[in-house]
Amino acid sequence: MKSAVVVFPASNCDRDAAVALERMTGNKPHMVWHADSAVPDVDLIVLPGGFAYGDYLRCGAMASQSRVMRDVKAKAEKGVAVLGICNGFQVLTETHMLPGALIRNAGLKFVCRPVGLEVTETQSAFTRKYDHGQRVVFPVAHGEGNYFADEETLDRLEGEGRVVFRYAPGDNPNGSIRNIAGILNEKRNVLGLMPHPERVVDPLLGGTDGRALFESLIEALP
Amino acid sequence: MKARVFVTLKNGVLDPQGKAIGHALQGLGFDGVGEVRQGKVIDLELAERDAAKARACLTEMCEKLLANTIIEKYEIELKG
Amino acid sequence: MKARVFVTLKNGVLDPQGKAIGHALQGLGFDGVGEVRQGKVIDLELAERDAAKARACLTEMCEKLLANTIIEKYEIELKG
Amino acid sequence: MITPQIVREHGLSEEEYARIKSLLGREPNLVELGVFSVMWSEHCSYKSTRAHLKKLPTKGPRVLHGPGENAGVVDIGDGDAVIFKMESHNHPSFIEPYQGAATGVGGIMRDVFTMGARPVAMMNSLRFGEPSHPKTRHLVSGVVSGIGGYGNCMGVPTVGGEVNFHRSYNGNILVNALCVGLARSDRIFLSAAKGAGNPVVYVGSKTGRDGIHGATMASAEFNEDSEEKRPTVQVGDPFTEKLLLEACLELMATDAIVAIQDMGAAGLTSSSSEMADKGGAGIVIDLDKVPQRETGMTAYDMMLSESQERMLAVLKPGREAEAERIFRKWELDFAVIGVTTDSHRLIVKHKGETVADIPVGALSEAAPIYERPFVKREPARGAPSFDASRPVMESLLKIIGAPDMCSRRWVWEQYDNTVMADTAQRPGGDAAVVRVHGTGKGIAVTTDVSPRYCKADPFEGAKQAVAEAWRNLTVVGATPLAVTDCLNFGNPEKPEIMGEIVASIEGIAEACRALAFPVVSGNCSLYNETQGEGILPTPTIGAVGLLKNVHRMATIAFKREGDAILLIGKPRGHLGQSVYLREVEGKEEGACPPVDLAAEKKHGDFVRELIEAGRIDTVHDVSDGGLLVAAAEMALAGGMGTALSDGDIPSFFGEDQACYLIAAPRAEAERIVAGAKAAGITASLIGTTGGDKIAVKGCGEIALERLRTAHETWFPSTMTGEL
Ligand SMILES: Nc1ncnc2c1ncn2[C@@H]1O[C@H](COP(=O)(O)OP(=O)(O)O)[C@@H](O)[C@H]1O
Ligand SMILES: [Mg+2]
Repeated sequence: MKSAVVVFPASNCDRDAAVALERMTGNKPHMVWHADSAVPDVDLIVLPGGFAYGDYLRCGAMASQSRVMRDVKAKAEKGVAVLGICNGFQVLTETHMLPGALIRNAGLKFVCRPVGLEVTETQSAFTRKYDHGQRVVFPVAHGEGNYFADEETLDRLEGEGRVVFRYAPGDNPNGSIRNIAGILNEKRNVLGLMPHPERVVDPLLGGTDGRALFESLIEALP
Repeated sequence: MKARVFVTLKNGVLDPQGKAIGHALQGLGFDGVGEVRQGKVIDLELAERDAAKARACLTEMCEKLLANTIIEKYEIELKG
Repeated sequence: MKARVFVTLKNGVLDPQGKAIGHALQGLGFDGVGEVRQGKVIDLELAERDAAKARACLTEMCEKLLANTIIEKYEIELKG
Repeated sequence: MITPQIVREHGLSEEEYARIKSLLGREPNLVELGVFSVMWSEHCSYKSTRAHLKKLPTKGPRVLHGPGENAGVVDIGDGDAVIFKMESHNHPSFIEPYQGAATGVGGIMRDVFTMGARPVAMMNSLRFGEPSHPKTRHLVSGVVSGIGGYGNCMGVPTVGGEVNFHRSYNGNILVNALCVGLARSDRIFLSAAKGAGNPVVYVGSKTGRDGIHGATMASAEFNEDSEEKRPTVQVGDPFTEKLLLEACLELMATDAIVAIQDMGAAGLTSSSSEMADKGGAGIVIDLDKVPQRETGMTAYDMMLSESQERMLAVLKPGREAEAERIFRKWELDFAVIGVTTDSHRLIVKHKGETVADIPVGALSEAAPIYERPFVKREPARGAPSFDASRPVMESLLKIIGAPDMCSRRWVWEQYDNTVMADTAQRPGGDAAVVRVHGTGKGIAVTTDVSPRYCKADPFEGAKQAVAEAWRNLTVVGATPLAVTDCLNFGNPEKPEIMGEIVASIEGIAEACRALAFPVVSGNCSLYNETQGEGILPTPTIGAVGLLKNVHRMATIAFKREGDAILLIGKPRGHLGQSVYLREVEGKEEGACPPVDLAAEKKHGDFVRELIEAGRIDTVHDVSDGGLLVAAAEMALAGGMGTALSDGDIPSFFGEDQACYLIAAPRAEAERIVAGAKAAGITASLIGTTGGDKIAVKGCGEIALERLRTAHETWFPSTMTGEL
């Protein structure tokens, strides 16, 4: 599987994502600068966590206007898989590649801790190696991860099996509506999620629950 | 020309910050405070001198960047 | 009564957000954008019906909570 | 005209002013006076402490650069080096907690990455006033979110620290931030601007009128718009700093740099004059070239501005374009603002005129040094009385939920502590551990000091702080490497305070020497006083250790049911100045626990070898709160109870030094006891792990969940509703 990681000014999980990708796939991903006009031909594009443009104005807002995002969008339309983690998820909603918005955490504070998640959809290239309903633990680290969308959109997301990760009951760290932690686009090739799977592929760091996500991609995107 | 843009949350969108401010005000003993909502105000200096053109340009800025129209609405105020 | 409070950075205080927004607008091809400053707008509903009293109360709220008067200044607008 | 009034406003004494005149051979102008005032300030010149700081041991086989550079550098083998320093941002944080703490974090990071290191871990040591003081919650909330706001955006994990409350900090909080970075030992960047004719470049943010020293009155006459009294608070821009970090590291990968230094306190003034001084060179700066945020800035404003996120570099001639390309790519300001010379003078030009012309030595070695008079107070003595009939388990519950002892989860969950994907040990243990990226090595970090001990006995208390830091590194399995200190005290012009400073430095020196634990960087923050009331003496110790194999790391959490619990060391039940005495008896009395440095070393080395050999993985040192509290912390961390043998109040709550608790399978534990005996170390089996409660023979029991509720409740419930 060939992959690329987009680097925005003040992305800060770009290296983490690259290390996890290399560890899981055996290949170094391409690092793509936000001002580049195109992403190389790859099977997976990762928009990493961080504070692109300082998270000023709104998280992901300025990054969504980056030059490279036009190509990311075009490639996604052609079916290339896109994974937005944390800040990357915020960029995807700001680009309207995913519906809804991520607003300030209900507790108003940045929150960094491991959270329990449920894998609520396994019919996807990102989660096929998980069991339906499986409980996993990924860390979150964000100040604005409170997922919001109108009722109609939410019903659609749920009806179409596009809510892939939910916070386990009682473990919602940010007030996300319907406990939503990660969603797919209509074509199911774009996933955005707030928790960090790339921080749980190495047992030294407190867990390996994120591995199956990368294993799913490797299997789905040969 | 100077312009001021207000970006506020649409009705129905949860505003945790506004809610917290309301709470805190009550906690400080300010009674009779109803709903509180927080938004952004962006002050800009523009080279443009024509009001209509400036307004059109600001609208485009709002749509493209300054507001996320899924959750936010905006108002534009020109200040001569 | 409805009130709107503007909280903005004092002159001379660095506004990283405003700076970044200005930069981004230029990047999007909006020429002629000069200084950009970002502030907060807080909309409140008050039970108070007397304008003078409301203003006094809002001033106190600003001093105590809404504005960080070390770096921010505020303006109060009553909306009948 | 410089009037005595203006001199006073610049914090300079009459004698100091006379000295300036004689060094210059004339009267200074206002710009020059400003330059002298900041360079001769306590903060920059260490004029009260310099003579005493010489007593600290600063050398060791692994030390590559000790104090004097922007941060200390220690060799960790394989061509890797760890670079670290701790710094205070106390006063700004009291004025504006969010920005004060945020810019404190930004400042210490620049000190570390200016040397070529990528920051990999942050810590913060915080002291606040009484929880009930009207300002405390606001300060806690602002400081913590400021630290998180800056550090999180930088993408550097904040992995630990300390938080304490005491009324002596009501008017003077302490915010000490520690940054640890990693570099290649052959790619360390220094600040000596050697050679003449090299371009001096300014990079980062534009210069504004931020933080211009209290001398606002004097500068006002130069201001074009002096109507609005300008705030002197600096606002941090972590986004720009992140770009600055990446751009600097990119430039450092070339060989274009001769010298580089961040603009910290006293900004352009200190960076330019210090670089010239260290390089034995001179420097000419043209202020018209300095990127400016505001119009109408004066030379005085620019030289004294403390705008953040700026660096000054001296390049090899001809490398400007290459450097500029890198900084432009990162969308940062870049300007060649001057050149090095062989004149040994700092020459500043503005609008075609020379506005300052000062021999650089006048700002450094000719700066005043004071042998301030000091008296060493008699240490507090005696073993205070206590009520022996108090129920032990109730006291445990009270202590575990006390403001100084309860869980700091509320704090550390606001910090991204796992970004960079190398955090092997998160906050909550004795020391944090981050892996050296791409290797199997680990770096352990801790900050420690018990100001109540230092108040009782500055010398012994300072020794204790070093010993505790050394222990906290040891118990995770790290070999302690070196120390950075942050000496927070009151007014050094008072002989008693100066006595505390001197005794503390001597205590640190003695402990560091005995433990082969050199001091490689540090910082002094004096005048922490309000209305004549000083803070508790607070010599914070930050320290770093090395794990050769990060997979052989110990944590405090109980891991297996049925493990035997071992106590290493021989407690005497020292209750003086203990948490028990304060929380349960309501007294702050007695002698602080004495530190036997030989025992520390012996016991610690013994424990570390067991960890390194893979024989044990569960260790905690006995510190605040004593043995029973330590055991309870291990139980809470592991979610597993324990049954302990009997004892009395002093043995459960005494804060004796050089003691450790270990949990290990019984057979291993017995071997360890035997090994300890052979080594002349006291080791005793005092209990077993398992179950869901803490049971103490003869004292009753308490459910772990009850203890957990007490431990986790105080912080969040105290802080709710604080914006
Ligand atoms: N300001 C802080 N930021 C992050 N972590 C903190 C802070 N204060 C305390 N902690 C963490 O809480 C734990 C307990 O701290 P402390 O009681 O000072 O430990 P010790 O007694 O071992 O020095 C440690 O892991 C420490 O790193
Ligand atoms: Mg400890």
